[in-house]
Amino acid sequence: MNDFGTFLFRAHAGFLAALILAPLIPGVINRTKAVFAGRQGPPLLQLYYDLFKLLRKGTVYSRTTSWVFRAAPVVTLSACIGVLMLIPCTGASPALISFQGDIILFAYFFGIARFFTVSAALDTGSSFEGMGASREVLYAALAEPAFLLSLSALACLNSKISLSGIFIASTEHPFANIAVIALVAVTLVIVLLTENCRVPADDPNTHLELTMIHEVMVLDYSGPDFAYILYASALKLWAFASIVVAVALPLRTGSFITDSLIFIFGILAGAVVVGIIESTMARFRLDKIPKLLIAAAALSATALLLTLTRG
Amino acid sequence: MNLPDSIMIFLILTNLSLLASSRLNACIKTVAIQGIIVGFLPLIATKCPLTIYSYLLAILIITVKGILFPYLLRYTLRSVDVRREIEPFIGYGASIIIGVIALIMSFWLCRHITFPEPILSYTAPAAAFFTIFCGLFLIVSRVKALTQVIGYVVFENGIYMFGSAMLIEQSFLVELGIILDVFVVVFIMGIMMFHISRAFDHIDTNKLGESEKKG
Amino acid sequence: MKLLIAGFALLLVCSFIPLFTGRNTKTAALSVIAGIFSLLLLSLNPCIESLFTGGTFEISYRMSIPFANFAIGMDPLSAFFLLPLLVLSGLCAIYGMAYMDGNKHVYGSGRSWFFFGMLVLGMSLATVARNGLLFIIAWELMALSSFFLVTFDHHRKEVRKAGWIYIVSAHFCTAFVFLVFVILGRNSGSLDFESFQVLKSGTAASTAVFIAALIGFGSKAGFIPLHIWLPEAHPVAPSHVSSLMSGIMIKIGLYGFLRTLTFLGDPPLWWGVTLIVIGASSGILGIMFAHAQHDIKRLLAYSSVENIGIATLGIGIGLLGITCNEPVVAILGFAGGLLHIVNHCIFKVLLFLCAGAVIHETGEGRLDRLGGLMKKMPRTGICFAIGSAAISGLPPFNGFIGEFLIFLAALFGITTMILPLSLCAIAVIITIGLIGGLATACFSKAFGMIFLGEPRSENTAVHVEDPGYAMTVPMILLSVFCLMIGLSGSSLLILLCAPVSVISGLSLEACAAGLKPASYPLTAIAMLSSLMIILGVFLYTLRRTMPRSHLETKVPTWDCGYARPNARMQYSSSSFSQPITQLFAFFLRTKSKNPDTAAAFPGKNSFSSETPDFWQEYLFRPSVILINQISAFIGKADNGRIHVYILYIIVTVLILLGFHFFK
Amino acid sequence: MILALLILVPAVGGVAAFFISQVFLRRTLLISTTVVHAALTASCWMQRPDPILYKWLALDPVGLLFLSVSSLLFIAASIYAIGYLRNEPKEQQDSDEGFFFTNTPENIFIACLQLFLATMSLVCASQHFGMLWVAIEATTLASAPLIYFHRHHRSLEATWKYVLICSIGIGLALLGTLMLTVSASKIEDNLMLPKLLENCQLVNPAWLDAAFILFLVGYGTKMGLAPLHTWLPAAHGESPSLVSALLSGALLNCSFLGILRLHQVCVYSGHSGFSAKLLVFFGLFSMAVAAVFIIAQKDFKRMLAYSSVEHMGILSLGIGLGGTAVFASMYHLINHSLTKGMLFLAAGNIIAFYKTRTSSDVKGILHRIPATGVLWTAGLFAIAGFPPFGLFVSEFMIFKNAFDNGHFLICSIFLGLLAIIFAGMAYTMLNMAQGEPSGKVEKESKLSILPPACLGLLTLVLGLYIPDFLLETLNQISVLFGAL
Repeated sequence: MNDFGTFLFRAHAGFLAALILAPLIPGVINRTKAVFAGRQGPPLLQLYYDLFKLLRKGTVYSRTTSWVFRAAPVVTLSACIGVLMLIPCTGASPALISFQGDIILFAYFFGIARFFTVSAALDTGSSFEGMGASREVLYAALAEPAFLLSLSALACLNSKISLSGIFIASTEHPFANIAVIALVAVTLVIVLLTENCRVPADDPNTHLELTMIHEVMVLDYSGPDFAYILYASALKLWAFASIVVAVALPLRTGSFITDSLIFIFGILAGAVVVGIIESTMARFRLDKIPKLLIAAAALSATALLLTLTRG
Repeated sequence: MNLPDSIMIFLILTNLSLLASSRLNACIKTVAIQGIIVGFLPLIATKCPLTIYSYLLAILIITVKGILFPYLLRYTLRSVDVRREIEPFIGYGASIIIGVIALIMSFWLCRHITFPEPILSYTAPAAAFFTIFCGLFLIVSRVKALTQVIGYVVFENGIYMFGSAMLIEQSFLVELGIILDVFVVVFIMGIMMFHISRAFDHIDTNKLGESEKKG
Repeated sequence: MKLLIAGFALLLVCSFIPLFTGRNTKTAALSVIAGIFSLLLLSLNPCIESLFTGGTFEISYRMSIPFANFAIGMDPLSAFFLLPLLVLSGLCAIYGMAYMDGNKHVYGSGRSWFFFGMLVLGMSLATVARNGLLFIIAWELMALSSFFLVTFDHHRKEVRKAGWIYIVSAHFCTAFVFLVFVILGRNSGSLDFESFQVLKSGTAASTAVFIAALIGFGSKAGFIPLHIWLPEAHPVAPSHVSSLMSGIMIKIGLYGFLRTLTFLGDPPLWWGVTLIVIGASSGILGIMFAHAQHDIKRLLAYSSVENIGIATLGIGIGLLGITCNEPVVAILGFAGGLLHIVNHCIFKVLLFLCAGAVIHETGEGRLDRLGGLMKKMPRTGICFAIGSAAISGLPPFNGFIGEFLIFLAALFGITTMILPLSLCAIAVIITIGLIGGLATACFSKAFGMIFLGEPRSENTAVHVEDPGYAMTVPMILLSVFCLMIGLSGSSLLILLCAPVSVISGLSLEACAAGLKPASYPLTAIAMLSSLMIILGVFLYTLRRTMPRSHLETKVPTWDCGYARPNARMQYSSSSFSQPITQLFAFFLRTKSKNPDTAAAFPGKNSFSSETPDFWQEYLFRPSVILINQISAFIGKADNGRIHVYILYIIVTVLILLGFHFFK
Repeated sequence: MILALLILVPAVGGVAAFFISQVFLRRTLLISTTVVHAALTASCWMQRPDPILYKWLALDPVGLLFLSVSSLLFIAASIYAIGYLRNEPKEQQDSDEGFFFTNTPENIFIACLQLFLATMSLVCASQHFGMLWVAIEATTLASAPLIYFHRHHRSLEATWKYVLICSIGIGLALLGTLMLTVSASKIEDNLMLPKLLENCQLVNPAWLDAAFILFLVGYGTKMGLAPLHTWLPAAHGESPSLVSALLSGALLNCSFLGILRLHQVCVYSGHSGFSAKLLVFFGLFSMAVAAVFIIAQKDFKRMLAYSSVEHMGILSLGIGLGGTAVFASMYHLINHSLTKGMLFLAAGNIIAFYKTRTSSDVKGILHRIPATGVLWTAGLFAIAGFPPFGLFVSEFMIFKNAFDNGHFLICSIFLGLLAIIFAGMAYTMLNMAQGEPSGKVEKESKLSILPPACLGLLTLVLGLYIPDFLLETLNQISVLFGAL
């Protein structure tokens, strides 16, 4: 009973930490980019300010839109929160909810969010948003197999098919198979960048709608709705980052606090890496991105084969 | 050389003359002669003593094949008023060469067939096969409807010769039926030739097909 | 069981009534509906009993036709197909009653109701038939009546063409079904199912049965490349008929295949692999082609191909599980496949009915002419949204649950570390992952193009409203089913246990044990999904309580600085799918008519694109043309010349006699 | 006695009809002859009639079956004929070439119809090969004027082809009969079927095979086995539809009977291997040829004629395969006659309304003449062997038999050809039945609908239920052909 209580406490603590700390990541990324660009850049907590400001604003709706447009932010945010319940948020404890095959649900919760975001984009009737939606669905469709494959490779490596199981098992034998882990990590990073609309797949900072993907889809949002969307993307980034960190940094001391700190540090470090990538790389041409994703899938397929043939 | 053999050779000669002949009138005459000789065949080709039926049958065949058919054909020829030439697809010379080859084949064939029963003579089945072949050849290689009827009559003669050559005794009723059928066939064909000549202004069956294709 | 026969008789009688009702189509429809529901009521008892207890019942009467017996039976597998079939066809019929009501068809729709009843009769008889000949009779009854339903509007040329393609491919598949039963009955001398001995695996006979079943049942089910009739027939049929055909009839093909599997012994490895290859190609290509279509019903038809592919993947991994002696993988695979079949029935019927409502109201099925209907037809729109989410396999709807079970089987398969099984499992995971993504793309497009944005052409937007209750209630009910199954958690497994045991040949207890690992995940999914819904409600309320949430400004859509945007500038169906058609251009071969803008003063121009079926374009049409050419060539032998004809006779005699002589 | 009546009633009726000048009386005579004939046939089912004429004429199960099918078809055709003759204009215009043509006088037509029935009954009852030959040749003669009903150059040509080709074919069969005599020269009265069957071990096999070849080619010409079928499309195309129905449904069967009788001798003498192989080969070849020509066919009546070639092929295939396929083949024969009769009669209605035989000119039958449209569509599925029509049962059984005996090649060719033929026929016939409604709904006379509808209904029933007496007869027949 005591164990169970500890579990409950730790899981909730991790979950809450994720909810609270997630908006920090974009701040870190932007700060990194600013440093690379030699600017001072926005404060680390900029997203918190933005959210706070947006929540208190009124909203502007297009006359074309219907309930789908209004429902999308709510659905997206709740799906992202749902996903957070599935991951061991601070790495040091199991997730709130964990079951065999929850990796699938992880991917599909983002699916429902995407379905609504895309529909909302089409709901505005704007051709730019339609364009973004059309690209988004293609990249997501290609990212999904890559993501599932990389998680399958991990599942195969650890003989566990739940996220928590994989994470805990991977800490038991850290770096048991470095080649596999490296391949999976690379795949996951590519998927993370694509799914979260970062360079080289997308450029969140561009001001030309024609070249944007995710940002263009939410052009018409304002006020609390936009706050929900921004928060949801921060949560999504956290979710993916925590998986990457769990794979790439399976270091555990056994102490909950230390482990949590290591984990959060890892995530922030990941944000820095993303910032570095964004500063040093240009955005890919649109038709190159599918190739990148297919390459990523191939990497994790290799990882899987390596694991399987290992015996 | 015995009687059956000489009759058979005569029949073979009539066939060859049919192949070579270019005049319809001559053809009809030849067929009439062939019919009369064929009519006599059952009288010499028999295992058992002749009965009144045998004579009756012979008379009947001679009447039909020797008198009725030629009359009918010539009547048709006159009334449809066509050109008296035969108009072959295959020329007369070539026809005779093919005929000779067929004749050789028939004889060769009959040498190599085992007959289960005594037969009239070894020439007889060969002559019968040859006659059948000639009849069919006339039908296929000549343009006019009238020649086709002639060919059919020759073909029937050939079959009849085969029966005689094998010394087959049919019951009278069946023979009667066969003669009747053959007669009606030729009769109907004759009637139809009238219609054809009315409908087409020619009795060239080769051209019939073209009208069908158009339609 | 006698009651079941009475039910069939009732349906038969009720189907004949419409032939005599004349112009009164309402009576016609009502009598068929009454027939379907009475059959449903009468079959309820045996169905439920055998589903829960795994019991089997049989009854058989002799028929004077050789090899035929009127043998019908009920076992969990039959029940599993029969129940959804009847419920859904009842709903389709109710919908159809209103759908056909306004249809002033020259022939009156009485005849179509007759065929509707016969179609339902054929399908349900096929699921309970226990004799090969009876099965084929039911099978052809199904094919014929659906043919007449498809060609209901046969004054249109494309309908006739579709009808021809459909009936020819139906005939083709029957030939192979023929073969299946003939091989199975070869040793026993009877075509009763119970007399079939289980064929040993690896023998030529079992291989032949497997291949024949794959082709015969597969072409009805719509395995690529035998699917060509689907995208032709579904768009031209009345919507309640397309939903019946696409939603239910093609599943009878899978039923036949599963039933055949029960007569075959242990599956060799290549069976499972073949099924997975077929499932993967049908799934991926099906959804790609669906995405490239611009006609809603063609799109839905291709998506049926895709979903059949997913179900086949489940069955394939199940077979592999049996081969590799991994009962958990096998049972989960079969369970996933079966569940997906039923799920697809529900949401495909739902989507077709919604599409029908749209066509009924606007008279338009081309995506590029529709748009903005959400405000005019909110009920239909919501139902279509639910159907779309469900068919894309998104939680909390039922589509996800079925795919999840297959995923679970595949994940277990990977962790077994048995190489062939793991490799196939990887293939399954990639495939379903890709399919899931593409399906989301495809259906967000369909949903978006029809219901969202502004109307793309003027005449589709006026006087449009939600159809009457007879049409909306079935749609709403089906949407509720979608959500209910998605949230029902592990209780589903109780229903799946018995049918799976029939297919896999394992005992009921073994199946229950094999399904155990899925029990907690399903509960958790249901919990999380409900939680998500509650969370959504909470977030919505939260958003309402924000200080200035009441301040809403209505403006035009943000136009990026362009001054005069109009409805025709919206992203269209073809532009939405362009990235995907371009990426997979090798298969899709989308043909586009590009505007000629090279001239100095380009005139009025237009762009259009279409994606014809790859196999029809490059396989079936050329072979039909080839056969025609051959026959035209040989046909010259019949030139109308009597001399030649007689020559044929002579040559035949000579050849035969010569052959005889020299023998 | 009944046997004599079966032949004499139509014969006398035929002769009488020739001299009766009153239209009503003549037509009544036609109907009553066929009805009496059918009644007599029915009585034969109750009790087999005694043989007559030195036992040359007798009804065995095979003959009875063929006789009943013919009789049934004749009733339908004669009822249809009344409506047909009533509506057929005395003079009509050719649709393609524009000239006018008349019809054969009605008394000749009706007389020949009845004589045709008489000769056909004679064929069915013949137990003597010579008699059989005479009777089969007589059917050709009796039916020739029927084909030349329309005094039109194309029908004249078709008749010419029919008479000449069939006569040559049947001439070959006469040669075959003579060869049979040679082969059975050790047997007394060697053309009598029962005698031959009794003493079949005395038959010389080489000559028997030769005789069989000539029978097959000879009677096969008339039966319509490819490549000897050439007269068939023209004759079926040009003759009035009810005559086509009789030719296809009754005449072809009767010629088949000639081949069957000799095959039976082969089976009894234990030398059936050769004849069976030939039958199978010609069966498949006919189906293949029919398939090719059905696809390319533009004239729907000629297409139906080719479909008859196909089905004759199936019949001979079934007989050639032996065993249960004999049962199937005989069952196929019944159903094919019924179905083809129905289709030809429906085709007659179509021609009466559309005045053309070109299938592409016919559209929307279902709309313009609904009842015929339904018959036409049902006929398509019936002839293609869809269940629950009778042809399905027989085709299934033939297939199963071939498969069970390991003839996989035959099976696959059989199925493949059936599929191709169906595709071809469906394309033509569905495009006729369906389509843009041209013109208003027109009224069809009951006399033109009832006969084909009854035939169709009958084959539908036969697809679901085989009456006991029929089952028994079919079983007897299969025993005659060596099935256990």
